Amino acid sequence: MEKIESRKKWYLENKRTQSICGGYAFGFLQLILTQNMIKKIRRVKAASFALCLVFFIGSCSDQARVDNSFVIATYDDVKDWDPATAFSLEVLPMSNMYEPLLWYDAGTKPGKFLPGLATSYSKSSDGLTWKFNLRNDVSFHDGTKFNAEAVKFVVERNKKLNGGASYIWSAVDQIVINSPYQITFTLSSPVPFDKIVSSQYGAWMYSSSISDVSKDSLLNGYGSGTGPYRLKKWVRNKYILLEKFDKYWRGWNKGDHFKSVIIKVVSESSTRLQMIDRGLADYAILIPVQLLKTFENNPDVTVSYFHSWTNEFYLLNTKKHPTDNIWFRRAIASSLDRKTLVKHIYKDTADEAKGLIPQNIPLFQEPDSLLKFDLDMARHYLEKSKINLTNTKTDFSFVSTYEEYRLTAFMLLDNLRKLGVALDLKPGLWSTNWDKAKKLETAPNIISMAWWPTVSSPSDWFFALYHTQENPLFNLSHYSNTVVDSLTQKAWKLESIDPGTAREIYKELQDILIDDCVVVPAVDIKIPSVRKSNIDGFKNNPAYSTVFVYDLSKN
Amino acid sequence: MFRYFINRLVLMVLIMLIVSSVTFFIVRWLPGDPVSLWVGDHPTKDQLEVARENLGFNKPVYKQYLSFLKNICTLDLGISLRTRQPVMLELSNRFSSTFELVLFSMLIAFLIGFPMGLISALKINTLYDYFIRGLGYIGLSLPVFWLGMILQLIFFGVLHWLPLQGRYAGFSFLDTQLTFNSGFLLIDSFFSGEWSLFFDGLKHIILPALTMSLGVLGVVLRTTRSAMMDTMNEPFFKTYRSYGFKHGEIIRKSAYKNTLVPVSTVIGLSFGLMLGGTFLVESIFDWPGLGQFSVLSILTSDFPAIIGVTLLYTATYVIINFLIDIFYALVDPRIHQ
Amino acid sequence: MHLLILEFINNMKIFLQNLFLKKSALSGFVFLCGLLFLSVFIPFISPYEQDIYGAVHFETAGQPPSFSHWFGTDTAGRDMLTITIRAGFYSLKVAFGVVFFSVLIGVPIGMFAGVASKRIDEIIMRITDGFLAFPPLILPIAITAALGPSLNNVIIGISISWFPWYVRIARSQALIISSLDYVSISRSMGAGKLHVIKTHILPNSVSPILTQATIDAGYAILTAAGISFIGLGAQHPDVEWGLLITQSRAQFINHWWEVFFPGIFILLTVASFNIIGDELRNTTNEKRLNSG
Amino acid sequence: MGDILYKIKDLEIKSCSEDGHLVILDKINLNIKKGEKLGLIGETGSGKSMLGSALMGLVPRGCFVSGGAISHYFDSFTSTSSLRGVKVSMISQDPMQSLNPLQTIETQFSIILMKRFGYNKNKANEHILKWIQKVYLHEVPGILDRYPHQLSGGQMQRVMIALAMSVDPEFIIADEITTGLDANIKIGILNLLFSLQKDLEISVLLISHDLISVQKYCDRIAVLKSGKIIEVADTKTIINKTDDKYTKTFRRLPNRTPKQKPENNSEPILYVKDLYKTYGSNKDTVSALNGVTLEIYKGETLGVIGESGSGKTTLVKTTLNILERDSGDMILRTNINESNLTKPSRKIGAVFQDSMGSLNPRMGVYDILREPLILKGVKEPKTIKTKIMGMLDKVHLGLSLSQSFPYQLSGGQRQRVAIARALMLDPRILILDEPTSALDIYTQEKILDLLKEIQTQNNLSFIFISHDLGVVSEISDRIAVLYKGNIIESGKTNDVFINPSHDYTKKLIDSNAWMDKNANI
Repeated sequence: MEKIESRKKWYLENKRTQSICGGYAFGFLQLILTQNMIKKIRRVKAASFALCLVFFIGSCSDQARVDNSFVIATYDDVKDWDPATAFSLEVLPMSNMYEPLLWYDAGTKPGKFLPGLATSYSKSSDGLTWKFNLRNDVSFHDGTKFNAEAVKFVVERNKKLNGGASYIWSAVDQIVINSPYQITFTLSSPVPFDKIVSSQYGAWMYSSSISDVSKDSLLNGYGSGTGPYRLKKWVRNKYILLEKFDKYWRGWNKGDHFKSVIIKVVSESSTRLQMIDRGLADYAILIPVQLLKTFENNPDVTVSYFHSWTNEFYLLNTKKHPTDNIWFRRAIASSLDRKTLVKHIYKDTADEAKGLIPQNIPLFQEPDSLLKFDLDMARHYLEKSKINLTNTKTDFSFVSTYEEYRLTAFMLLDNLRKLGVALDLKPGLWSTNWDKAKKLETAPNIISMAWWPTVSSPSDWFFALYHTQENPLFNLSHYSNTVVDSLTQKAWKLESIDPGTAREIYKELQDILIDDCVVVPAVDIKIPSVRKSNIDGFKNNPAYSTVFVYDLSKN
Repeated sequence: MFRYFINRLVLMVLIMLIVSSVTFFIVRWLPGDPVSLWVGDHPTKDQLEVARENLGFNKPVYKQYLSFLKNICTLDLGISLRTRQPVMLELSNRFSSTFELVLFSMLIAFLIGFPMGLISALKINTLYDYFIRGLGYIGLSLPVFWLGMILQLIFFGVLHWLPLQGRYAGFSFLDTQLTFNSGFLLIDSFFSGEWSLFFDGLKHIILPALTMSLGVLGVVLRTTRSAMMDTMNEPFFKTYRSYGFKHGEIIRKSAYKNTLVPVSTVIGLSFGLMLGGTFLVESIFDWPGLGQFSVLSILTSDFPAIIGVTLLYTATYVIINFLIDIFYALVDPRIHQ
Repeated sequence: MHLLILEFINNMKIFLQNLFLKKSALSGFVFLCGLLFLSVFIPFISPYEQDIYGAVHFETAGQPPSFSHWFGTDTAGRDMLTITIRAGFYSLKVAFGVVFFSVLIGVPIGMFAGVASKRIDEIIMRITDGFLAFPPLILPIAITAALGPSLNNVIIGISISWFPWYVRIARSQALIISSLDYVSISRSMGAGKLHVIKTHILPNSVSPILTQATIDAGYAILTAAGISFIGLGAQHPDVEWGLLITQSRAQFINHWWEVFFPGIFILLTVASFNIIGDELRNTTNEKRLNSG
Repeated sequence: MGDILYKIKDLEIKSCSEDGHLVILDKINLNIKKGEKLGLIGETGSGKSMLGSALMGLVPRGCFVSGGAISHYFDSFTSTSSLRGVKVSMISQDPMQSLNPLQTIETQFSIILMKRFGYNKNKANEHILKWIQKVYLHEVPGILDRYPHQLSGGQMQRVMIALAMSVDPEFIIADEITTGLDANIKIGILNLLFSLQKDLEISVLLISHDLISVQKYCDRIAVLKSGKIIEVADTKTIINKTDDKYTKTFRRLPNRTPKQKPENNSEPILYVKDLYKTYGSNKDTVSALNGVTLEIYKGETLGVIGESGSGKTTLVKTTLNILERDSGDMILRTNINESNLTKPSRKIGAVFQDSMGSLNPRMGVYDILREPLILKGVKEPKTIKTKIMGMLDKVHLGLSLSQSFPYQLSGGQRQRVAIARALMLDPRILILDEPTSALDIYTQEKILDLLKEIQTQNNLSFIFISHDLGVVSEISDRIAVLYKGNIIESGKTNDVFINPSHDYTKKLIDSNAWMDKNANI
């Protein structure tokens, strides 16, 4: 970093003198011109031409990038720096600043747990007591040592704050420190604790120095974890600068690591794409599918699609006319043509949904009775529903900023129109749609949803989306079925003890929900990763929607 | 003169009051519950309750209105629900970017519009005059957002000369130390010698400024033309002509003052039009200004932000008109009484 | 009341006579009539009439202008020519709707303010100033968002934020005319305020209001397109020029035709309204001159 | 008489508008001699101002010289445009509009002098001061740094004269310099112009429509009628021996003696007792009427003479009760009762000047006449039709006119419709505010005859208000002179005319020279 500093200082000094005399010259020229400007229009034309010339020459010398830094262009800024409660885009910087006790590698089938800050772990037969052996050679960015004490502090603080994803620790009953580097958790119920500990939200280990940091500094830039990079500078809505943490316990000798990570906020997707094209960024996030087409044949930009645990589906409101009628719901379910979706709308950047949960999530098993696209069948269902179609109004609320949702809505509207069903589209931003869907009187009949797990287990879908809730948060189809509730609890508890039966139960759950036709599955999203071709070391791990810069290197 | 100044001021405050109350109540009808915006993506129920509590949305409306008025006097516009920053902070750093864009567009609009209006007034009913009036018509009926997209299409899509959107290229802003920080990117970078940032900023501002100024060009053209024609038909023109003065001389020596009055109305009018235009142009060009901020706030029914930005817009609008009235009074002695 | 209708017909007669004199105004008028006629009958003429009601053909999506699709197709495969022309119908509906409501609300208030006592006049004027202090686009957008996005709400939104202009015009007309001799004489013969408005002020202010209305019709289309562009105006399957342009924003760099044609139609329609409005303003001035 | 300054040889000027070319000046032949005082008189619209502008080479936009030529004999100058402001200067009609309202007198004066003589700032100021003294404006405090709107009409015209003289031209064109000015100021301006003219031996072209003031100052007069010069002769011949009918009318020698009404001392039908009316908000109020008292007797015409700004419009509106008066009462005596009017009464009708404002342009004649009946509440169409037709007859208008619109009628016809409308409600009193001033002399006479006829038929009483002494004296039995909001004199017509007591009335009569004793008529 020092080299960059000195070069900049020199560059600055002479630049200021350069600009001042430039300013004078320009002013002087302006003065002569205005005097006889009125008489001679010709001279003005000459001056303005000269100005344009200077302007174009000046713009060709683009700003060369400071080397050996990995630049990520993202679409929005971080909202909350407290690792306990951060629950959205913060994953990107935090996954490079903090580390969990265990990593979950979902890239291979079935997923397995890799040691993180815990070298090994064991669980009791009844799945209630878990013992972790921790590494003894790790220290936080602020210098404090990492030990069992720190882990206990993190879990207890998360439980107390009860913000963001900290509800995942709710099953923890008691924490016992056996020795400085060994810790035992006793749970109130046999939940798969290894999955919780390796979650991408709320499971980062951070230094206890967070307690003496004031509340608002948490709001404007704080970070002290054990990860490879530490927070150097954050300018709100502009960029985050992470630099190498020299005393990182894994060391820096495995190949040509990046010295710093820059996460830049560029809200417009086409500009993010342009930055990669012109070498100003190495990695871009959330690029709409349509724009990717322009980079198909560009050698120095690689676009690859990773399987992810995000799926998109449409919840049907089971309490509001006309979707309270099961046959009407089945008619809608069989009017969604998933093949056209994948082929024309998502243009092969997504797989056809096989069930209610993503097909490549562990413990997934395909349900047997998913409704196929068949308009005649749909017409048959409509007759059975015995609903007078002329004056019924079905409203469909979807997120207006996604092109894929809009085109799907168009397709659904066209198919239903052929059946005589009038669909009333209500595009809006997610927060407005979601708020309306929660209250029954303002809820739409159909609402677009995308979901990804906090903890890498299918139960996340069933708990959040289909579990009975009096005033629903995400159960936007206002569905309640005691059988589904009990089966979900059962499967969740069996996951770590008896994964086989858990898989069976999850399949049975999907079949029940399909029979009740509460949801119309659409696609499982493949996340496009757009990056410079000369960087390798990318590994596809759907459990973490981020990029681990430590593993990357420039070839 | 002083009394005129005072009751104009009182009028201004009165209008600001009316505007703020009207916005306050319209905003209450906006769909969507503001609290959900505040809490973020996956909150739990009690988090929602806590947020509603400290944001004060559970109090009856008139109480909220009273506290709202009290806050306005202390310029505390509350916290934006979407970005969780104080609205005042959000507005201040966005105001400079919008103001810079509007001033730049004003410059272009007047550099092109004023001379053309002048020439078309001097050479009445020639081909040139018809061409300019035609341009005026097109200018008046241009949909600003469509024009922006067409310019993007030409200059970014086909010619690749200018960037598509944004206020400065991704990277260049990172390592520059701006010695001169007035919020105006172009001026700061110019005086602190950041040539690449300056040219980059210039390249980024060209398209949005061109869109905005073409939108207003029609108005500038027509008003300058009619202003010049009116001044030339003033009776005192005939007197000066009878003393051997030519058109140009009369305007330069005496009639320039008369043209200033209608021209200042054009400035006020086009400023207002441009403020309206920022809504659309800023969302097309992703310009981090007030227009984009207000559109987003309205879509997400972010109450404090909407009220704040509306007040700021109206304040600027009213102050501009106020300054123009004062300018009238200074130029035209007849208005004194 | 018959006087008012008579006056309106008479005004239309003069309006048409003058139009045929001036070439430019005639072209504007012909364009608007053509657009209205075509947009009403396009469902029966065009082979792709189902596109208007929401039909989508993804296999033919995003094709440039060709023989089968003169204006090409949009991202959902709909024929741009058919939906752009049909969108004309909705835009004209907005134009006339806004003008109708603004005049309906604004003119009576303005007339009343012009004739009423100084104090009432002052109050009305201050409230209109309050309304007009809003920068151009904020009020319509806020009202439309509050009422919920739909084309009819756009009409209501724009009318509410624009009727103060008509209050001003009507008031100034009322003040000018009530200062004229024939109103003094009629008042000296015992005419009340209502009679004066009905027989003298309204018939004489038809042309200035008509002129402003024609020009405002053009601006209403522009504002409505802007509001739809933000997403608060017309919703699919309705077709409106602003909506068509917004829907093409994701791909407009590669699909120029999706953006170009709706925009051109907005430009031509608004320009026709402006041209006709200007001719009207010139003729009314002349008429007032030669008869004054 | 010295050599010739200008020789105008069959000059022709046309104006081009949409509907073809309009001839403004047709075959003008006129020579202007050096040091001569030439008068040019003609009705408004006869093209006399156009001739003035043509001499300056300043034909207004939209008109062009289609024939003939103007040749001038100033020594070394070639084109007429180079003469302007050096050898020739002009004083135009409306003094308040002649200078830029946004600049002070001094700046504009010095701009012109600097261009003319190339003076620097203070040399020009010196020159200005000299000329301001010459036009007796030096006692006006701070005259130089005032704006045009801060001076009165008379003062501004003096400034324009000073300006015109200061460039020491050889020829001055004075185009209608006194119209719109008050009578007593008018004489002052002309005396000043011609006294300066005598000292500097400049030749002057005085353009006016008022023969009386022209014949006092000019030695030769040219008469212009709709674009043609019908007569050029020295003043004596024009005044006495000419036989051309058109020129005669200028002198308005009414041979009608005022009719003497038998004295009737019964109660006045309308008694207006000290009427007060002020305008303006609290601080700066303008008192339009302060204590006006008038009596109007049955079947009699009261003539009220008032110049612009004397408060006559306010008087009309307050008597009609469409304008609220501050104080004073208005007693109307009809045969049955006696009431103090506060609301407009149908007993008082009104006819205004008809500058196109007294008839609603959007209403046909039938509707105009129908309106009073509707207000009265007459319902069924038959009686309305007969009443209207009868009234059209009464005012000698063809029944076919009932369908036409005001702009299709001539000035006289429009005024007849206005009179008919006033009579629809059978009023007892008619208030006539300048009914004939906008008409040409022929129609004026016809309308006055109609009014007299109606007066005798319906035994109406008139209040005839005008600034034109000739017309007022002809029709009214008694006269009241209104000056700055109060009646300074009233009495029988002859008494007031023969020995006016107030000196303002003397000046008024003198400037109209109707019965000027020293004129050798």
